[in-house]
Amino acid sequence: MGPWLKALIFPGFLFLMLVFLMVFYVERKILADAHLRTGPYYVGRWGLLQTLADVFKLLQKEFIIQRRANKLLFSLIPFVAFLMVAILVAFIPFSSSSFIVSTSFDLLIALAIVTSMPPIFFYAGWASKSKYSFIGGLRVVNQMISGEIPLWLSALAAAVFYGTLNHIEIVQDSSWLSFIVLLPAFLIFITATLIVTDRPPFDIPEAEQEVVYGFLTEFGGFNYMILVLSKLIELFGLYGLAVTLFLGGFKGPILPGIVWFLLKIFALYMFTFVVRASTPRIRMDQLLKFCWKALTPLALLNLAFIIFIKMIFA
Amino acid sequence: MDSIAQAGFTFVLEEKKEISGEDLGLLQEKLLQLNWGVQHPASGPMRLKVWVDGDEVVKVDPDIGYVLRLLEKLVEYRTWINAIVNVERACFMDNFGTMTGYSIAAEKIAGVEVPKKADYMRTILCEGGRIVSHLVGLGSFVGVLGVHTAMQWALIAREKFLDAFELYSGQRIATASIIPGGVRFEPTGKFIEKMTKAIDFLEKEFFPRYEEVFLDNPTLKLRTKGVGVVPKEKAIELGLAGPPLRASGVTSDIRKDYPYAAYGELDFNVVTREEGDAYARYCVIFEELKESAKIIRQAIEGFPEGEYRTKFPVKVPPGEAYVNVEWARGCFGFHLISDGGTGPYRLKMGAPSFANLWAIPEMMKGIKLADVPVIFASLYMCHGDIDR
Amino acid sequence: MLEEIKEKVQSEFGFQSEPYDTNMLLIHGNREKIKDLLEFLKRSGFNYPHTVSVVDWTPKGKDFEVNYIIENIQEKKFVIVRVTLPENDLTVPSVCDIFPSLQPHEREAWEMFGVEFVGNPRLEVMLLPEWAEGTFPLRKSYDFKKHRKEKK
Amino acid sequence: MILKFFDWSRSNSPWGVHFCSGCCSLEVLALMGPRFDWERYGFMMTPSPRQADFIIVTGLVSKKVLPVLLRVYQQMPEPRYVFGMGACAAGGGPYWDSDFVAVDVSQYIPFDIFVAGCPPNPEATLEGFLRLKEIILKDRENAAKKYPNRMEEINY
Amino acid sequence: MELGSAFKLPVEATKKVIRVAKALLEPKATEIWWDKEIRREYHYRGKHVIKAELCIGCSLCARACPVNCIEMVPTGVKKPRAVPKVRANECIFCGLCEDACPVKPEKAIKLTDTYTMYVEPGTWDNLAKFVFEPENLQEAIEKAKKMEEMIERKKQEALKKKQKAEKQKKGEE
Repeated sequence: MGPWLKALIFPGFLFLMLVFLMVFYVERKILADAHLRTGPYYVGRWGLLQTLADVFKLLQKEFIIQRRANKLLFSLIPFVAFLMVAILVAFIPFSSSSFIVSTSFDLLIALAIVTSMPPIFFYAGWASKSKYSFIGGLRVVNQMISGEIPLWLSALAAAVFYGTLNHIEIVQDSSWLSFIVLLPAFLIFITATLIVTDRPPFDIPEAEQEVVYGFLTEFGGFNYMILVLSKLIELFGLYGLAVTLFLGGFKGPILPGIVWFLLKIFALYMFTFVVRASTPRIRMDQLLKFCWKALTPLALLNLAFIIFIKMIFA
Repeated sequence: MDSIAQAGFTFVLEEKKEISGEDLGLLQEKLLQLNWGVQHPASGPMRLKVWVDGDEVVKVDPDIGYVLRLLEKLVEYRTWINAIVNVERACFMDNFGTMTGYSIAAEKIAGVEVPKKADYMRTILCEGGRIVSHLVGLGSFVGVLGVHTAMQWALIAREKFLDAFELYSGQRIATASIIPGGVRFEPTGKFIEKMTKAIDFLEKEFFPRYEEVFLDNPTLKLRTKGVGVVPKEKAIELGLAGPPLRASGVTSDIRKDYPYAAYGELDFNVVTREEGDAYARYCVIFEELKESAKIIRQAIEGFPEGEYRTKFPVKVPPGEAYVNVEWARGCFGFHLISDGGTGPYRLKMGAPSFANLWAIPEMMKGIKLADVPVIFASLYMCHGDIDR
Repeated sequence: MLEEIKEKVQSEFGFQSEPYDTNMLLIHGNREKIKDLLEFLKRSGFNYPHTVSVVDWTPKGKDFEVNYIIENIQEKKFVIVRVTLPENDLTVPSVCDIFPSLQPHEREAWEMFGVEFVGNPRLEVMLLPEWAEGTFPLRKSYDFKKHRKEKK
Repeated sequence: MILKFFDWSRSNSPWGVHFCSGCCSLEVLALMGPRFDWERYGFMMTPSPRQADFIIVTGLVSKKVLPVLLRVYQQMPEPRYVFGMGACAAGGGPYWDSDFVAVDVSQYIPFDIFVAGCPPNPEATLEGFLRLKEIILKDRENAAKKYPNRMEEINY
Repeated sequence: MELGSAFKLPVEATKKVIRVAKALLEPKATEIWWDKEIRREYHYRGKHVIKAELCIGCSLCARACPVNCIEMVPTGVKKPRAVPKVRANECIFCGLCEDACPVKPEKAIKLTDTYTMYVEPGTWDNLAKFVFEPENLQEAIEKAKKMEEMIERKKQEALKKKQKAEKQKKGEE
């Protein structure tokens, strides 16, 4: 397969779409299970086609731009956001052969893309000229920046341990020992991921009961779908990174690499959804304290620890 | 005039602020006025005007009246019996409490003695209504923190009680089952059985499951402890009612202080907390559920035989009565006046949620925006009750 | 407890009072001394006001009544202070500096009956829609059925 | 064929706006709960009207909330539907003689379906929602467009 | 936030997460209600059943109705002079009309015990058609007419008899 075909079909666009239909479905189903109810059931077999119906319904909706909104930004931002996070996925190796791009600075580029997301979401909130959107946008910037530092530091720990930035080399070097050594870094990385992608319990920018939907409030129809999709892809990309860096990527006995990769991501997703069903949202100032006073020092300590271990083994 | 000074703060009028040149949108506003409601996922049909400076709340002003029906006036056009239809719609969460209060007031004026069985039945129904209402209260409190699981678990238990009410009266929530002169329907063994089953479910399945996850939850405590603290003296001064008042350490419960229906013969405790914060209010609601379950068990055990309803006269002699009942949301006062006609001359409903609502501007000064829904939900108000 | 209050009210203010229900006392006050009376009551432990209830007796040929319902939350006793107002002069001094929590109740009573509480800082429309300001819907002269017929 | 698929998708994922103006919203809550679980059919609540497909007139609509209701209705994007619920929405219910209640809401906002009761049971409501799905499936042109915009001409 | 609680909090929260994860395996509470045809066994306030042949036209139900949704439709016969018609879109199913009905032992206006729902694709023009009308009204009217005729015939017969008797008396005199 050429890289263009790859970008379009297998680890690329179509595959991503399929995965996200499933992720939406699984999220609703697992939340429903935690609530002791059935969840989507009658649309398709076991409700499997539910999200497909949702997506195609959103395609048909009227496209509303608020009178005061910045029309160019408002209609452009979702596509920009989608493009950015799609680039993020391009650097993730789903198996030893199925990846779109592989350079010697994989990890750096992926993290750089994650870092450049907050202004986009801020502009999404700002352009819609709604008060709630605006506050949501401000909160996104605040939260993501404070979450990205532990994210970088814990990812750096892995990079220092393996001594490379190339994803495939990292996966091939990984072993049980590396998993154990990198376990603290992994935990920090997952927490930081939840913060950066504002998943519960850190879903402060889009807190339904405080700021309605945050920067998503004014978006409807197709625009809304793409924005939500890009947020989900960001989470998928970061989980892909976590699997690659800490959980051994596509490595695993018997089954092919891609299956192992997806299984590991699925386990992480399960964890996310159950957390959503059980942990209340925390406040902005508490989150900032948690990030700057607990998570960042821990990540620094962890980095020092990794460097120490590296010194011993080297 | 560019700005208005009100209550010590200066607010810039929105219309005057179109500055010439480049439109920077909301970036140039110092104080944002958020309309928290009428269409807002956590507000219900009311509006809180919240002025925020960044993430901090400067001032809050409630704007109510969005479910105004003027029940007090409507009751004047009804007869003594069918006024209950309007009285129970003061709030649907616990409609038995309001019906009981109105009926007791009407009976006091008319001089009608209610049979004992009706008293016990009223007690059971009132406590059932309290449980039903508190369950939704618990769920919505955790719901404003972004977790819907608590609400869904509470709804499972709620349905069991609604089933029992339906078996008794024929409707799930609009039961119209307590009238002046007793209760409307004969309480059957089937109803008692169903009620017992519902309480069994509540005590054996719901409480352990819920307690383990959502009462002792560290994140929940982090969010709600120390939020919206009202000390004891302040609570009395602000005129808080019901669970928020008891959470501030004031032992006030109409069921204990001025026993009505069959409460005088039953044994129960008044739940109080000393902290007076949002978490204490939440705990009081949860503990009261347990007390209510206890009361229903006792009332079922001591259920007497006899008539369930006496005749209520069509025309009631002139007179007036003031009756308080401990409703789910606090003390509900009925000032009922008769002029000798076929219906009430005037009914004043002293609503607890109305009193709680006007504590909000005082309580929400200088908090974070994220605490607004927490305090709002912890005060445990019902919009139908505020506006009437 | 209530007996003491009864005697003191009789001797200090000259107000008649009668037992109303069990645990309740009804004091017939007047508007000149209402603030002093409520201050006295607050000093003697009645510190938890419930509500303000206005009754319109005009079709019966009588006047308006304003009832302040106040509870003693420690000793569990109630007191109802009743002030009678003629229809053409519906003003009464506001007590919201003594009981701040009565302020919204007074506001509601003003909105629904037109009883003006002199000194209340916020006599604005609260519950009614803005176009209905000044209709005083809870008065007996405001008839829902009449309005309905007029519209049709 | 494609049109049919689009119809199917529209009817199978109706999202409602979270606007409660009366007591019937309690029964909608029960419908969202585990026992009646409307998510089985793909129903969902959204906090913002921009993403919604239908609005529920939950019983009582007072005259103060009526302009808000119509405004929320206008903020919804185009294929939009209205679910009338309870006696108050169609005849005033227990508040039929109150001057401050909009007695017949169907005068202002075009109902697609109406469920009787005060409040209607979750079963009846669910039946109503299933009928709404059928209506959405047939209604490619969006019948709501036929009704005039009455926002400007509310006279009390 | 102290460092100690920063460690403890995630651990505690994780415990709760595990507890909720257990709920994934517990039985669901969702009921598929249409499998059983009628969910209620007993005492449900369903739709109105009005029996015209029992009704005596006293209009007590219309007076007892708190929402004024019962309209007395004149029948054209003397007894019952009018029968109730319920406007279902306004009715709140409180059952007070049933309580007020003086007919014994079977009430002329009654709410069904079984579960019946009432759903209508309704807009402003067809809500007015949404009514519960009395059962077998025409038959009842005809019956009543026949009864009235019978009664009148009997009355006339009685009158004739009286007149005859009077005549006879007069004749005797």
